[in-house]
Amino acid sequence: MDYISNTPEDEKVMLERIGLSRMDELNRPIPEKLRLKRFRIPSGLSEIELKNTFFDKAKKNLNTLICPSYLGAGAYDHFIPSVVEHITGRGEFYTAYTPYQAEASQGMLQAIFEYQTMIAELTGMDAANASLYDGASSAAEAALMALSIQEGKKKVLVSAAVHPSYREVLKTYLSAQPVELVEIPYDPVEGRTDLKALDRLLSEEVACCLVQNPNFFGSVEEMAQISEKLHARGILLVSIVYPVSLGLLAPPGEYGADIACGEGQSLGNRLLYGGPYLGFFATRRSFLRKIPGRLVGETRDAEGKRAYVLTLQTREQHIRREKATSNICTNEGLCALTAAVTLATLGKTGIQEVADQCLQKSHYLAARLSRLHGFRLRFRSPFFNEFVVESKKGISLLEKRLLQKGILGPLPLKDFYPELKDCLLFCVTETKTKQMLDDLVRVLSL
Amino acid sequence: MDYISNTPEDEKVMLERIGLSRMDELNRPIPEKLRLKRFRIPSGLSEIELKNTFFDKAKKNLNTLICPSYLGAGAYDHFIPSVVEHITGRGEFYTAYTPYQAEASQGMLQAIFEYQTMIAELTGMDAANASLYDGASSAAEAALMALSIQEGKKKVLVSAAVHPSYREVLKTYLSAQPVELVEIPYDPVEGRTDLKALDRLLSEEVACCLVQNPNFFGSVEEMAQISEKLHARGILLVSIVYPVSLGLLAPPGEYGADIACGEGQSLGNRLLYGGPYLGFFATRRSFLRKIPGRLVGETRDAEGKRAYVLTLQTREQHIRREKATSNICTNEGLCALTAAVTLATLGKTGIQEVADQCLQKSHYLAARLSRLHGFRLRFRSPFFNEFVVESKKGISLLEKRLLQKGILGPLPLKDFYPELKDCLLFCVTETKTKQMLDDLVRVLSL
Amino acid sequence: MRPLIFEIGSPGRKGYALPVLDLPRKEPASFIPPHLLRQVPAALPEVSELDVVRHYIALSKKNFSVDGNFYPLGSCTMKYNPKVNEDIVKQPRYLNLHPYQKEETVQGILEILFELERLLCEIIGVDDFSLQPAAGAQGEFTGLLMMHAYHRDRGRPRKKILVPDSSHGTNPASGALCGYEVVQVKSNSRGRVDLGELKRLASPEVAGMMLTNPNTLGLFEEEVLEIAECIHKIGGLLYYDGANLNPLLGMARPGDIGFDIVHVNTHKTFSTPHGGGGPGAGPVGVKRFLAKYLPVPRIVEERSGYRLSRDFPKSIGKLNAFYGNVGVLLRACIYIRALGKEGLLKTAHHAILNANYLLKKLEAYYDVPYPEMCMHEFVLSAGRQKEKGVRAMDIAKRLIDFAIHPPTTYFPLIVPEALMIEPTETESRQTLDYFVEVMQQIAKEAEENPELFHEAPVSAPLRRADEVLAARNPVVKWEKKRSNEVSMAAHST
Amino acid sequence: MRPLIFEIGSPGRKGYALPVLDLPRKEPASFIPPHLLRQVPAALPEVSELDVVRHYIALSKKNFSVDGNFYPLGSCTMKYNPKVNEDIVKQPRYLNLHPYQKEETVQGILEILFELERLLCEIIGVDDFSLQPAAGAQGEFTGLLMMHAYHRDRGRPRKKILVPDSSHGTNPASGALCGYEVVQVKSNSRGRVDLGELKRLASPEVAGMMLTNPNTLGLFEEEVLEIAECIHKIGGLLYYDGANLNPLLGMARPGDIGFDIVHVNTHKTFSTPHGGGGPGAGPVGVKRFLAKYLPVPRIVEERSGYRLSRDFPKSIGKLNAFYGNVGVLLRACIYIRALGKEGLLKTAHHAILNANYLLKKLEAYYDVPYPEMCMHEFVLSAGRQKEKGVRAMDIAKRLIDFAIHPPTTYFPLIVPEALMIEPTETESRQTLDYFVEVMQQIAKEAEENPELFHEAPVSAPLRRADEVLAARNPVVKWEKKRSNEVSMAAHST
Ligand SMILES: Cc1ncc(COP(=O)(O)O)c(C=O)c1O
Ligand SMILES: Cc1ncc(COP(=O)(O)O)c(C=O)c1O
Repeated sequence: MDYISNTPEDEKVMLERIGLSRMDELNRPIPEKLRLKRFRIPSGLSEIELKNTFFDKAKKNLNTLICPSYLGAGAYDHFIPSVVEHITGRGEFYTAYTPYQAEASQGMLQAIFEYQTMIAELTGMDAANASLYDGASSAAEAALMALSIQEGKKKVLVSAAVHPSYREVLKTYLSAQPVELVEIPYDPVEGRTDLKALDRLLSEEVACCLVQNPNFFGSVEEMAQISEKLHARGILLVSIVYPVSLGLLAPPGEYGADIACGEGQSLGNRLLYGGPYLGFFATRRSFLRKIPGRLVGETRDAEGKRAYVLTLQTREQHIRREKATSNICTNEGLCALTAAVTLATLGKTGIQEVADQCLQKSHYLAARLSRLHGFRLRFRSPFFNEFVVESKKGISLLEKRLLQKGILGPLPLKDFYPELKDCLLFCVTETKTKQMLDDLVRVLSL
Repeated sequence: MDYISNTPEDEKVMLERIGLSRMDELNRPIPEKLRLKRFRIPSGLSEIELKNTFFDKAKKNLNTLICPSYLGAGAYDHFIPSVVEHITGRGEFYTAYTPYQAEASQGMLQAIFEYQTMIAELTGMDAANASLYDGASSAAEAALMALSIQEGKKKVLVSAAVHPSYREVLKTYLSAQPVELVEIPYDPVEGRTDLKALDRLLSEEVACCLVQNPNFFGSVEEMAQISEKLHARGILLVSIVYPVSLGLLAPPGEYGADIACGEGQSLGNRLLYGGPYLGFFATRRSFLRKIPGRLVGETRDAEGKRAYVLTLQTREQHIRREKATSNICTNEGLCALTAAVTLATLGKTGIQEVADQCLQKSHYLAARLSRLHGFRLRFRSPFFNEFVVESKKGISLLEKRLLQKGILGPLPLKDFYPELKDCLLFCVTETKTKQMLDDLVRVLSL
Repeated sequence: MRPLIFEIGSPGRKGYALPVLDLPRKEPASFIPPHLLRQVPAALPEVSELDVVRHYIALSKKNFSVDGNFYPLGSCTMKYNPKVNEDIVKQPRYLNLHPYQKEETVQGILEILFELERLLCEIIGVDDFSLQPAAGAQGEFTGLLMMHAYHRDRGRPRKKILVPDSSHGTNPASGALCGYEVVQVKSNSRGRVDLGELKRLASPEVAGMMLTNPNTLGLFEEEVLEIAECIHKIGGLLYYDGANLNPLLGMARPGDIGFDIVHVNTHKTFSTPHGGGGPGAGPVGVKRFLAKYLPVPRIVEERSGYRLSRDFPKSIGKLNAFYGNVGVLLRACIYIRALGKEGLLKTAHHAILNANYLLKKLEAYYDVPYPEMCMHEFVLSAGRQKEKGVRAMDIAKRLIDFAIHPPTTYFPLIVPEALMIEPTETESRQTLDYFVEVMQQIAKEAEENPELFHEAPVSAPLRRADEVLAARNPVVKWEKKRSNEVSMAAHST
Repeated sequence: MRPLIFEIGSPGRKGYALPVLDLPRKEPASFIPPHLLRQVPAALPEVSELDVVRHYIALSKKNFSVDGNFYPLGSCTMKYNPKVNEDIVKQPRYLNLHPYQKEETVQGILEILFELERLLCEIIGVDDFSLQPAAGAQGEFTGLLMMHAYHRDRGRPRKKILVPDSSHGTNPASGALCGYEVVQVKSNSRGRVDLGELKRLASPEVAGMMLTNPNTLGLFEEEVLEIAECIHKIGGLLYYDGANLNPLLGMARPGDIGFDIVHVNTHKTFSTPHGGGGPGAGPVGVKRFLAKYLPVPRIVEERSGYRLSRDFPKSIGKLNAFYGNVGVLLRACIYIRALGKEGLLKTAHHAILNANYLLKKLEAYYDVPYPEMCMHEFVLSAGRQKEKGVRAMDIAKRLIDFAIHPPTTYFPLIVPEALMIEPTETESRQTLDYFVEVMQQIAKEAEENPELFHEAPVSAPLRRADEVLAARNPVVKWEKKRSNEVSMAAHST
């Protein structure tokens, strides 16, 4: 199967026009010795065969629709209103390029402008960009932006309670920079950033500090306190947030974060085994010209009508090249659109109701588990919809039993924090029913 | 869950405007004694609950995607190009009403005009309508139209090899008319309309004769011969055809049918447990003003540009009321669009290739089965992609065995033709592979 | 102008691929005698998948729809079609069910259909339902055939069927299809069935009467019990045309107010999308004494599960090759379950609220032939505007310039220059206010600048289409010779 | 003008419903101290589902796309995105996989990703691939980090990276992100890397060079082996920017012609939809000697099945929180399997054929800075038109009036008034001919009526948007106070 529109007759006419006589002469610009001799790719498939092939492979996967899942840790199975994919599935959106030509792209431009506004509202920040790759790289870009703002400062602090993979990506992003990355330990009782340790690490050399809230363990950090401490030393606060939690938790803008970023998957994007997801990024107005990635701005057209364009493009690689604020080009436009449609559909009350149900249901489960013999809540901080449970019953045994019952998760923490080898990270979203939670408790209590 | 847009504030303002103070006063036009007192409907469900509920019910079904199916008999699992539902899934099409207002409905009007043209081309007829409910009712409408053309003639002939359900529907449609419906037996050796019996039944009182080709048994009828016999006696030939077969078989227009009609499901419409399907209907130009249902015609707009409108509406119930050519109003527009997109995508060569693969694969299976001990082809006529097999092995035993192996069909004929109680109707489409057919043979040979 | 699909593409171009045939191919003539084979291939399009996509996307953009526009088309109940319904139906285990699968393999869908029958019985106030009819008109036909069978069984076949003069065209057309002589009952000055006239016409020749309530003027027939009594007294049956059921949901039930046979239009009341002209579904419900006449097969619940039964010897037979428009019925069931008791009632309330709000706001600008509280819709007359030479159709066309789908025009027939407006419950006050603004502006234009209307629509991609020309020498099929029309605009939308 | 979503709706309106909470609800403050809770709810829209549908459908209609328009945006390979790919991805067993599911529950997707790596290795001519980078630019960054690690491991860290002056902006930007000093290599008069200049710049400080071939002028760098030799001689590595891979499919392999590290843009070459600005995917492939540096985790095949392994101590680490844009990669895999060997080669052929056909037909009307046979794209200059005051941007905007998406403008930087045109293989000769007609007409207009262009587009819903105004005092977020702009057009599209 191929998607070529020209017919053999077309080929003939066109070859003639360009002075060739056979299709295989089209390799003419490639010197003989560079041409490929043998190409070991299987033959093409028709639609029927493709569907059969990839349906068969799909059958080898279990999934969170069939199996109740208690996995979170940066990827969440929230309610996705049906309307969302009816909109993102429109060819006018998903088969367009980045809206370089404003007059031919007002639809996407306006949608992204609305998305920027929603993210700014949700985070309480002044301005948001049009998206970055994912939560992890948005945190890394935040650090890079902070370093650029804090010219001369060469240290970056990151809480050990930030998602381990985010810390890894941050490390990768900074690996070629003359920068020192320092981890603030977490308090082993609270499961939160150790504020005393933080105090000790503060210095004039520190450009910024990255804290996640709720953090990887689900605990809600004392962000206002952290913010105050950092600002007292001229350090920028990068707050990595879970957008759904902002239906309930104080937003970064409220406690003075300088950059709010994170993973927007939870806003209507499918789990899809980890991607494509959505890095969101919001900051203060004064940092606008330092922002990485695309920005949509409002303007007027020749007749004075409101219009939208990509703006402040001089920050970007296609104009500024090696001096750009980031190398990003293709970003995650469709995921941003998805988030916007989801946020519009849930709206002002929906985001609160979703957050509230997450809170209620996760605390119900936590309460039941903590009363179960052999299980205890590992940390004592307040949490949103994730929490760590320690069990002496043998994690791999529990894992096996859960899978047998068709339950996915919770997540064992041993690969992320060796000291938490007896711990499981539970996540509960609004998609769970009391029945499911009770079933889970029953399976664990066997 | 509901889909109301007004808020409580809106309710207040609006009630005030119309001089009421409470929502429950909106029943004012209904006299007290007529008002409902108790309404025993379960409470509403949210999207999540709806999906869970109806996913659970879906799990209680087996289907032709998971299980290879050899069921046909008027409903066929053909290849549906992916592109089809991307188009029919566009809200602009499926949430529109019948295109009464031409200037606001050019999209659907043009699509239906194209559909009419494709059906006319495929059947070789002069003109097709915009759709009828399904194959069975299109056959019934054909008989009614023929009766109206042949004013005064009061007999309708129908071959016993026409789909039994179509004959039942025909009977229902004619049941309130002063018309006699007479069946022409089928030849028990050939599995085709008994032409000698037909000869005996021909008379000046007969308005029309309905013959299906390929008939219910899959056999290809001698349509040209039948046509000649009928026309010699001034009888109209209604040819009920399987559109996919017309990629290969002589079309009704070629052998002089007066009306070609049938079921268009096979053109891209899903099986969906029997509906919605697509009655198509084509005829001679001279009968245009007798046609049942909607017709789209070409015209010009005020500036002379080509435009499309519903035309010859004086045939229809909303103008002519009891004198209309049919009572049909809502028809099967979206199914017609589906057929049009499918036919456009398959195109001139595709419809031939699909038909050819049906032919090749079904004959491969027939050949293998006929060599199997305990099985024989019941009829000796040529067939397209369905054929009847007789087995002495016990039909219900075979059925059970097939279902155990996850195979759907073939169709036992005992409920349709008691005399064929040892027979099975097999259908093979292009979706089957040699492997599947070999597997089927193996299961049957156990 | 978008070219026709036949005018794009090029010989030999393909938009599909099938698996390579995995068997030795033989000539078709070796299976089927050549004289039965096609000689000339059908002249179908030769286009690529990309051509197909661009063509139909371009066409879709030339179509008003509920998803795109306010669509107050009276009598059609063009409410919002929830997307979740579409998603649920699109599961493989619904899409790919063959109608002849063994019952044990389709218990899920049978359960849903059975449940839908029960829900409809409760909503309508009848005892049994058949889901088989494919649309309202087929429901009417089914209902009348049952009426016919009922009278025949009682040994008293009858000749006439009564319908109000405000009735929808399908009513008389269905009556005629059943062999009845159709007799129109005049409406009284309040737009209701004239009871006196009805009594005069109600003879023992009358099989029954078809009625919709609220009627097509959007007015509730308060004397429906008296009408029923009158019909029942002569041994007739009362038929409910369910096109206007929306404002009765949870408010009143046809079965409780005198009707014996009822059809519902799922594509109106129960939000199944109208599809640009179908498919719909027209389930028919009856009181117990008529249940034996319902079409076969019927779904029966047994200990072992659901079963399709044909064991109803009095049945009028089949209307559809299989069991009706299952895909549509499934959506209706989801919708009812979504709304539930409270949602259904709220639906009726807001349908009535929206209509009356519009009526109040428009009454100063247009003639209101029946000025009283309406139900879910109402009819205006452009009588005043007509004096300036602006007709109902002109107003309809002008609305297109404002991205509003026109109301139903010239129906019901008893109102001159009728504009029949049904906002539905899913529209918001803001949308209604916008409509009012536009209608006011149009009324003003009709006063001040009536010539404008002969041009309308002026901003649609198309100007007024000539229907008379179309009917004079009908062109209902594209012929190659006219392809010289194709221009370089082939690629414009 | 379509109002913003914040400007429609009304307080209290809802477009969703959640299940009723089936637990006793407690006050949030009983779980979380009040000072950690939000005080003021986020001012999100308050709209119905119908509002959402109408709003975004209206927006979608204001967007050019491959599905709707010819889209010859150079360097972006805007080919048709097959619908079957979308359908396959939309299966629940792909959509709903959590990245932390145990490996035994995701063997299907791991198998596909593994297969894709193998297919890409064969297409590119390298030994190993990582699918983790989310787009081309992240692929570049990944590749350069590996280069960096390679030099560090050899104890010879280096300072500079070379890029041609025709290179894409991401190349220097990625170089800078890796801490390299970016040095531009001038092109020669034939638009190729100037080998003399390259030799002059190739010092032991140079870590390597980034190159795309065909280059951004659409010209094949015939001296690529000499370039590679020059870079390798100084111990450097040659990086392939895969944005222009399309015309090499089955024709030549970067890995065979001197490149050590390669990224591909699935959203260009392998037809994954660009999404109106992503998501894409930028898998990176390397020669065996660099494989140890690839990002973790990597998919390994074992007897028991596929597994994600982090057991690569030399790895540069992670670029993405999980494993990359799996949904995108899945589409790429389907596409490659659909085309197969023959389809890939045919794709390259027709990409080249279409570009050269256009070039030939346009060369009389526009300046061709490098007049020779091109690969999949070519660059025109509007130099001639500029003399009349018509600039490349004006021509771009004028094309919008003809429903054609403009080519890439002002890139590559070395061509003044550049118009970079890439038709792709999925477009037909008819479409190309239409484009030629339009471009000819535009050339004529530029001669005869250059003023016209300052108005263009004249038929788009929007006239020329003022980018300078936007940047002067940036408004990147809606503020309530400006809502007085909303008019009754709120309901127009
Ligand atoms: C009052 C009334 N009755 C009957 C019908 C016919 O219903 P259907 O179109 O479903 O056949 C309609 C449809 O418009 C109607 O409005
Ligand atoms: C030549 C070239 N290199 C690199 C890129 C960057 O790729 P991406 O947008 O996937 O990050 C592009 C994208 O336009 C390009 O054209």
